[in-house]
Parts: sequence; structure tokens; C-alpha cells
Amino acid sequence: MNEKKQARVGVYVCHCGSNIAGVVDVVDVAHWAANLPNVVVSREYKFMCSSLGQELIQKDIQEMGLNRIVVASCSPQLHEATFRNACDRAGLNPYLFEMANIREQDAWVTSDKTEATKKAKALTAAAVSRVIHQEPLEALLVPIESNVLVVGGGIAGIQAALEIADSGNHVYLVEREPSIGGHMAQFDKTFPTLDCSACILTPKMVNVGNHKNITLLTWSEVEAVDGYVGNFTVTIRKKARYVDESLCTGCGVCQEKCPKRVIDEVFEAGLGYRKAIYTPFPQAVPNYPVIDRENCTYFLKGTCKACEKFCEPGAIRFDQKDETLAVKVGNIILATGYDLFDARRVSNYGYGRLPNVFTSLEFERLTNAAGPTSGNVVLRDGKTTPKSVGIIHCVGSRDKNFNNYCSVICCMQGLKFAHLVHERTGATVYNFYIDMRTAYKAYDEFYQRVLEEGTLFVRGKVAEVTDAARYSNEKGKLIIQVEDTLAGKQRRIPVDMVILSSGLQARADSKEVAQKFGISCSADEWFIEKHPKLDPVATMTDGVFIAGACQGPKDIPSSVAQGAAAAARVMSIIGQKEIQIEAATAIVDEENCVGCQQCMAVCPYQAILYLADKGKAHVNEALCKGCGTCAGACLPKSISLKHFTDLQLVSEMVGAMQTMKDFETISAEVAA
Amino acid sequence: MIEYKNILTTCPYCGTGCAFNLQTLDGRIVGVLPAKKHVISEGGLCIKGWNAHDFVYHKDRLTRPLIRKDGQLAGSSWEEALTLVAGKFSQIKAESGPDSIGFLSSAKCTNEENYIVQKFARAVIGTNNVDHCARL
Amino acid sequence: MTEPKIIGFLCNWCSYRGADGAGMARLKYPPNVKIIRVPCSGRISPELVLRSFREGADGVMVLGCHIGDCHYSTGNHRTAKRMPVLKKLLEYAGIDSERLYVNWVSAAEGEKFAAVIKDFTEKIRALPPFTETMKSRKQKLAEMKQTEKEVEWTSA
Amino acid sequence: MDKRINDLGQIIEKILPEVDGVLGLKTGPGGIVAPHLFVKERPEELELMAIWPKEPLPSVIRLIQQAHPEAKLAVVCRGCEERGMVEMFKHAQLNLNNVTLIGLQCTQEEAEFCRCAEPFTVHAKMIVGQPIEGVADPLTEKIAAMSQPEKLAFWKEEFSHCIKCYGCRNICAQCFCNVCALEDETWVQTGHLPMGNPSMYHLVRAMHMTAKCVACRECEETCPVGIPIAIHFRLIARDVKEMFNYETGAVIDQKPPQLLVLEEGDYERTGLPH
Repeated sequence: MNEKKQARVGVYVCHCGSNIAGVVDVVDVAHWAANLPNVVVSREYKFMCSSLGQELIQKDIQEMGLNRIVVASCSPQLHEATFRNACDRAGLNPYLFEMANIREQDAWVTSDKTEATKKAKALTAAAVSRVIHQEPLEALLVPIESNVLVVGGGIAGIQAALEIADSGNHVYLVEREPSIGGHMAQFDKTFPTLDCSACILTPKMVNVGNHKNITLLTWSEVEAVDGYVGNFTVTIRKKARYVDESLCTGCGVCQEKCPKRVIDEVFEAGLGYRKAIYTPFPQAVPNYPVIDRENCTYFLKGTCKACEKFCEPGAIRFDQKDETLAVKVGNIILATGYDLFDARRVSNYGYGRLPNVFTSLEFERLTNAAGPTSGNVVLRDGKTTPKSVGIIHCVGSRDKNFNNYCSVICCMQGLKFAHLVHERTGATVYNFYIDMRTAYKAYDEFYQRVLEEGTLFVRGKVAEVTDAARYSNEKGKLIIQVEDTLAGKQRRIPVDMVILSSGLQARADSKEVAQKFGISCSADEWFIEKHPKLDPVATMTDGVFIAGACQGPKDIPSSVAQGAAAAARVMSIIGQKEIQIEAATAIVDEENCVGCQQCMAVCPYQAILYLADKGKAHVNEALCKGCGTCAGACLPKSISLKHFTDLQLVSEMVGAMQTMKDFETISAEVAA
Repeated sequence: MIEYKNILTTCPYCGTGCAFNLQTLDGRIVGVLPAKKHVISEGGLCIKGWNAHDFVYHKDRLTRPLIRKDGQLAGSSWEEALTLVAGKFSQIKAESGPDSIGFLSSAKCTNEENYIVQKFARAVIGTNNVDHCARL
Repeated sequence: MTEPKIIGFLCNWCSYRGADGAGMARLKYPPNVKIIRVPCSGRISPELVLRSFREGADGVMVLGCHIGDCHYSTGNHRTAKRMPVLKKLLEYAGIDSERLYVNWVSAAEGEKFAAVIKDFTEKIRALPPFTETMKSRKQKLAEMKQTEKEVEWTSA
Repeated sequence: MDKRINDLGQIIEKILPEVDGVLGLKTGPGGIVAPHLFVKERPEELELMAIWPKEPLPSVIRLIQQAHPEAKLAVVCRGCEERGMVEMFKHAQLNLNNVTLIGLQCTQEEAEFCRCAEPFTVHAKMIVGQPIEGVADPLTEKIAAMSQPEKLAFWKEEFSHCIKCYGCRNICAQCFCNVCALEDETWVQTGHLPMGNPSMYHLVRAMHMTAKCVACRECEETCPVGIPIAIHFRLIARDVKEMFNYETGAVIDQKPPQLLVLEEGDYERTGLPH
């Protein structure tokens, strides 16, 4: 209270050349403001933001003992930082400064000069009234842990991990499956250049496996995340492999000898087999196998142990348990990828019911030389080569019944399939598309190439795939019923094989994961970036970044670019060594808090904790972003937002209202 | 054993005579509840009645007489305090007459206590200078 | 005819920048609205709005980011829940609920901001001054007596 | 003799040995009824047990539980009191796990006295009396139907009587804060009567009662000047139900709407611009 009585305010009204002075009578405003309560000095100057203008303020602070500064000039978005720094240089806490926006919100938008001057006075009075109640604040500095957690070992995660590890910082790369590689490891060729997917991916995977700065944790999942940017503690559960990693040489004898064959639903998309002890694919990194407990004969019946018998180094450990480890990291990159849209949901396309309807992933495995058919494109019977193939685009995408969005990759994927079918079988290929989307470098050229190869394109959404033949030429075939919107007629096209270019969708557990890491999901359950254009890999939670398809459908080049971008953002934070935390945070008056927990529920950042022993709320300043939603919600006003307290806002409002009322009285008197 | 009960009493503040229940928990007064069926207050109270219990455990409440000695207030016994007051009264009355003394009584006293105060003023000291705030 | 006095609470990230945008585009609008910057529209408690009315504001504007675009992700969801209830309360108390205006203006919507201010100022201008409507009969009586006295004094 | 008293007495007698206390009402001197904690050490006090007029038992049970967090308590509650306790539970003010609810259904006469739409308990395990339909509140309807100037005139008149005793706040079970915005000069001008228009006191309080008021009418009953204060709260409660599908006290694990983000369709019902 005492301090407020002693508030010594300096007011500085800026001409901004003629930008303000051309409309507002700045001299009048400055003279008038000199009579406001607590104002010690009031000046006007041509350009307050110039170094001379700033020096004026600094000199007055030092010579006249000013302890509050108001500058009436442009928008605080432009020069709040400038003047705060000037105050700081003169030894005045920057939070004892306030700005009145008389340019963007007055001089530039008001035609009448008298009215503009009145408004400038009201805004200045509001700022003076507010600044008296402002309090000095200190920004908190916290050191940054240089270790980084990357979640997801697909191409985006691999790229991010390598970039950071190469810069000399340590990375924990956590992958849920037994090997890194992600979806890319399952593909045969990549569009538009048709490089072999494994050929370009494997070197990177090996690099990750050997990197001295990468701790690779496969067959592991993140259990919990605690803390804030620079200081996260992450709990990771390392699932039991039943193989001692320090002894296993990756020779593969165990897989040979294991008598139990299991259909491989994950890597081979259900088309091939693996053993109960397995690595998902020969180039897996790390190359240690995993025992699938649910199918292992020993775990089911208590006898077998074939793998143990034949393992020369003796690496099999049937008694291995899940391990939990806690790591300290400063930043987190989520690259958790996507799930393939389940084509069964589009029941009229017959997947799961009609054997020769394939999903895109199944087809990828069919064409892969290391796949179940050694790269032969054949029907479900395993031997017949199709003579005609229909490729349906936009399966589950751009569809009100399923996903509204475009899955981005399916057009190019469909074209790639058309090319591969043509190349491997010489079959007639039909592509059914809604719109052909071949943006980006060399994509449309690829489309032209496929056109020239003789693939037939039908523009229209496929209504149905059926085996109910109506005509003799349809017997034993799959009939694609489609409205050809270019020809304007219904068509029935009989083919031997149908490939559904399924869309991408968010991981089934993406909401759960988002909650764990304190970020949010869109309605489609993709992770939300901080800004859709200007901050695509950051999230609303500082220190948590997203890369690749977990943010939305993406092809390989974009995923790689995002992985690298996220790594760059993380390295920029690590380079700062310590990070400044917002000073205008919320604070709880513990004596008055009644512990109703409303503030906790409304906080978008989970920055408010409940101290159960005291029955009070408590703000974690490092997590608080200063939105003040809690202060708006608290009924007894026991939580307040520093620099935007009730008293400050009300004083500002009263300052403006009082000036407006005063002018009203004056004009009424003049009229009388 | 948890002991929660209500004790019916009359508001001490003014002459209206509103009633309320003093809520007590484990022997301590914890609040006021208006008495709904009471003929005078009919379940209502004014702001004074609602806060009538507040002073009981207040840290600033005087719990023993204080005497100013050498410019400092110091705790003393009732015996000492009353002797001092009686002595001063007699002294002032002897020096300046009974009308140099006045009595202000309190709304926080009961009717009977206020009666005693005026009786004391008139019969013992011999003055009609009596007033109080309980005649609201 | 007195000019309406209007207080606008604007969020820092969208609406305040939208207002700056209107300035940068030199769009003209009435000077009646005095803007108070808050970090998020979720910071605006109903008490702040009511206190502005109590202070004599003829209208109060609450502008924030569009739903889904909040800088603080869900701060403006609170606005969307509190303010409709407050509008209803004003209505039940006999106060024209149009005096409280809630809308969403993004940083890019300078034009919308100027239009919104124009519309709202005109709407409020059409209503009687707020403090006038709030005067009790006693106050009005006292004022009448006051004027009578003045008239007597001047005529005498 | 009201049969409910006998039934209730039997229930309490039965559970008294199992709990640390049963909160109910007891007739005191001069026939004045007040809340009382019946304990197994003094079962004879049950002779004096009463059920009417009702008292704000949710605030009393909170008081007792805060002093004795581990105590096993039971409480006799009517529909409104039960709703009140559910709302307090949602705001972490009451641990319902340690409280046994003994429901008491109101009679037609009692419901009419309170102008109560829901004079019955739903969550209580043991219930005394037969549930009845609620009654409509004619006064709320009358005020809702008024024109805007009529409403303004009505409330100006009513609020001009207010003596700011803070009784409506003090008696309210949902007003459990340690400090109160209504005592803060930032919001409510102190030392002025009659209070100004618009009344900061009553409007701020009405906002604070959003999604909290359980229509127990204690505030109206205790108001020394008879202002029908709860009407604002009840009218808003209708809107909250309509906009956010929330009814106070109805579902124990449903969070109050102001604590949740907008759900599908919420926004459309708020009437805010698109």
C-alpha cells in the first residue's frame, strides 16, 4: 500500500512523426496527463522508440526517481520489449512499465481529431491508473538437460535421433516394436523415384544401432512423463524379450529351430509367417529376437525350450521380467506415426470377405522381394498372376462416413502400385480416383509416366466391389461398380484383383499418448502443432515436439524433413543452456485457497497441482504459460495472474471510464 | 467422541432480541445459525448477528485487564485493576464532583448488566451521565 | 445526446492483434470503445464485466480467438461457457443482454474487428444511457428536486 | 404424528452403533429446531429428533468432516441437501465415501413451502417416506414472463430493500470459500446502503451459483427482507441444463460444465456468434 502511495509515474506521449501527432493533439494529451494522480512528469517527443526517446526515459528514471513508466505510442506488440529494456537499463524492473496504444487503436482508426485526442487521454489515463498497481516481477531461469527422448523409431524418429546424436547430444530412442524401421521397412519401392525402400532405410537403421550417442530401447514403451521443458523425467517400461541382449549374437539359429509358426499380422500384414521367437525382418535393428509369450510353446505348455537348447551363447532367459527405467531428458520428440485405415470398415469394398481384395500394405508385402511371395504379384491362392487389377484410391479418406481429410499419400501410392503391377505382371491396370493429387517435386511427372505406360484412369468414387456376376465376362471376377464422372455414366469393370489404397489415420492410442505428454489432439485425433504454418513441429507444451505422420498424413520426404526440423528446434533449445520461464504466471494465495480444484480443471497445461496434505492448489511456474484462465474461474479469487491481477485490470478500466465520464460532464456543462 | 450441538441464545448486539443457535464442535464455537421458528427473528439475522461469534477466539480479544504503566500496557489482575479504577473514581468525584464522570455501557452486555451500570452511575457515583449503544 | 461508453476486453493473441490490424489498414471506426488487453479471453471473469457496468459502461465487449484457435488451446472454451450464462443473468436482472457482446476476432480479421465495433457502438447508441436506466426512483426524485432548486435559485 | 419421524428414528437407532455420529435435527429449548449430531453414547437424545424446519445440513457435515476427516458419519438428507452434498463432493469439499446418506422424502406441504421441483432423494441408500412429484415455482414463472423493464423495476425494488447482512451467502452450503469475492472492495462497494444498481453483490453471487445452486431455498428463507434471491439461480440453472446438459446434484461423477471443454454441440446451444 505504501509503495503505491509513493508511485512516481512518468508519462511519455509519442508523436510517431505525424502518425499520431497528425490526428491526436499530443501536446494537449501530455499537458493533461501531468495532472493525473501520481504523475510526476509528462512529456511528448517526436519518436519515443528512437535511442534519444529511450534515453529520455532512462534519464528521468535516474534523475527524478521515477518508479513507474507509461508510454503512449504504438501497439505493445511492436515496442513493449523496447521500452521494457530501456527501463531495465535504467535499473527499473521492466514490469513497472505500461503502454497506451494510441496509434493502431486510436490515431489510425479515428477520423475526428477532437475525439481521437479524447480517446488518447482515456487510454493514457487507463495506463497510468493501471501502472500504479503493477509490481516488479523476475523471470525464472532453469537449466536445460541436454538428453533428448525420441518416441517412435520410424523414419521420422530415426532422422530426428540421428541429427541430435550427431550434434553430440545423447538420445533415448524408444520403439514399441522389437525393431526400428516403422512402416517404411515394410515397403518395397518408394515413390516417385522407385528406390528400394530397404536399401535407403537400412543404412540409417544400422547407424542408429551403432551410434555412441543413442540409447536404443526397442520393445519398450513410455509409461509416464513428469516435469517441464529442460527437466523431464520419463519412465520407460522395457518389456521382457526373454533374450539376454548382452549375450545374443543375432545368429538366428533360435528362429530356425523354433517349431512354432505364427501368422505375422504386424510386419507381413497377415500374409506371411514368423516363429514364436522372431525378429520382424532380417535387417532388424537391433537384431536380437523376441519371444512372443502368447504363442511360445514353452510359455503355453511348459515344455519345448528348443531355442534354449540350440542357443550357443546361452542367451535365452525364460525368467526375464519387464524392467522399468527412469531417464532425465530436456526435450521430447514424438514420432509415433500412423495406423493404416482398416479397410474392413468400408464393407462394400469387400475386404476380408472377397479374397482377392488386398490392402495397400498387403500389396507392399506382395511386391517385396523379401516378402511372402518373393516379390511375385499373385492372387490369394499364391500362384495365379492377375490379368487385370483395379486400384481404388481414397479408401476411408475424403469420406463423410469415415475420415474427412485427404490422406495425402494414397494417390502416389496408387500410381506406384499401378506401375509395379504393370512392370511385374503386364496386367491391365485401372485406377479409380476422386481427384488426382500429385503435388511436390517429380510427383506429377511420375503420374505422366504411369499414364504413358497405359494404366487406365477412371474418375469417380467406387460404389461397390462384388463377385456377383451379371454378365458372362464377369464370371469368376471381381466387379468394380463405379460412376465414371468424366464420361457421365455407370460402369462395371471386371478385374482379377483389387487393391485398396487405404488412408492413414491417427494411432488408436493417440489420445492416451497425447495426454501422457501433455499435448492435444484434433478431432481426427492427430497431434496438434503449435501453429499450423509457422510452428509445425512444436506443440503447445514447451519441450515436446512432434514429427512425421503423428501430426497428420505425410509421405516419406515430409516425415524426414519434420524429423530433422524437430531435431533442429530441440538443438536450438539445448544450445541456450538455460531457459527463461514466463514471469507473469499464476500464483495461489494458499491461506485463502479452499481447495475446490476448479483452477486445476480449467488449466490447459496441467500446471496446477493439488497439495493433498494442505488441501490447497499450487502452481508449477515452469509449466504455467500465463493465460489466466484459472484466475477467471476462481470464485474467491485466491489464484491470480501476475501482471494481470484483478486490481490492475479494474484500475485500468476505471481509469478509462473515469476519463470518459469526466468528458461527458464537461460537454454537458458546455452545452448548458 | 465427536460432539456437535447447537446452543440457542439471544443476539447481544441490539435491543431487537433476535435469536440464533451457536454451533459448537468439540466444545468450540464454530458458527451461527439463525433460529427459524423464533418468534422475533423468524430465521433472519443482520450482519452483526451473523458475525456475533467472531470475536470469541479472536487473537486481539482482551482476556484480562491491562494497566498502562510507564506508557506501556501491561497485564494485571482483576483485583489490582478494580482497586485502581475505584480509587480513581473516588479521587475524581472528590476533586471535581460526580457529574465529571460519565458512563457508556455496551450492547454486548445483557439487560441486567446494563441495569447495574445505570444503577452504579446514579446510586454510587451520583450522576445521570449514562448512555449506551443498546438502545438501537 | 451522450456518447456511449464502451469497454472492450480483448485477448492478446488474436483480437488485440486484429484491432492492431484494423489500425494498420487505417480502417475507421467510432472511438467509443476503450480496449483492455488480457492474455486470454479465459482470463475475463464475469466480475470484471459486471464491475465495468457498475462503473457506468454502456456496453462491454469480450473478444477472443476463434474456438479451436486459442493460443492457450482451450482458454476461450471458458469464455464460451461463462459469457452466455452472464448474458442470460443480465437478461433476468432486467438489463438488456445486448449490452454484453461476445465474439471471436482473429489476428487476421482487422476488417471484421472494425465492423464489429461499428455495429456494437450503433446498437448501444440506440439504447438509453446505462446509468440512467439503473437509477432508482429515489435517486431520480432527488435529482428532480436538485434541478428545481437550481431553477428557483437562478430565477431568484 | 408424522410417521417419518418414527421410521427415521428406527433407522438411526440401527446404524448409530456403526458410525461416529448421525447428523440430523433436534428440538431444543422453546421448540427451536437445530442441527445435531446424534452419537451412540447418548441414544436418548433421539427422543427429541425433529425433521422440520429443515436446516443447512450439508455445511454442517462439511464442518464436522473437516475437523474429523476419518470419521464415519451419516446424515439425514432431503433431496436438496443430498444434491448439495453431491456438489460439495465435486468441489472436493466433502468425502462422500465416509458419509452414509439417509434419505428423507418431503411431503407435499413441505415441497410447496420450498416451491421445490425435486423434493426427493435419489442417491441415498436408506430412504424414509414416499417420494412425491415436485411443484412448479409460480414466482419464478411470473418473473421469467415479465418484460425487460418490468424485470428491472422488480429487481431494483427488491434489491433496494437489501441490508447486506450476507445471510444468503452465510447460510448457503455451496458458499464454502475461505474468503469471499463479495467482501472484496474490488467488486462490491462496502459501506453503502441501499446498494447501487446494478447490484454487484447479487449479480456476482448469481454467477458464482451457476451450476452450484441446488434449490434448497435456504437463502430466501433467511433473508430478513424477503428477497426471492434464488430466482436468478433457478433461471440460470435452466439455461445451464439446456446449453450444457448439466443438473446440479443429479449425477455424482458428472463434472460441472465450466470445468470441461466444449463438447460436440455445446457451442451451438450457447447462442454465441459463429
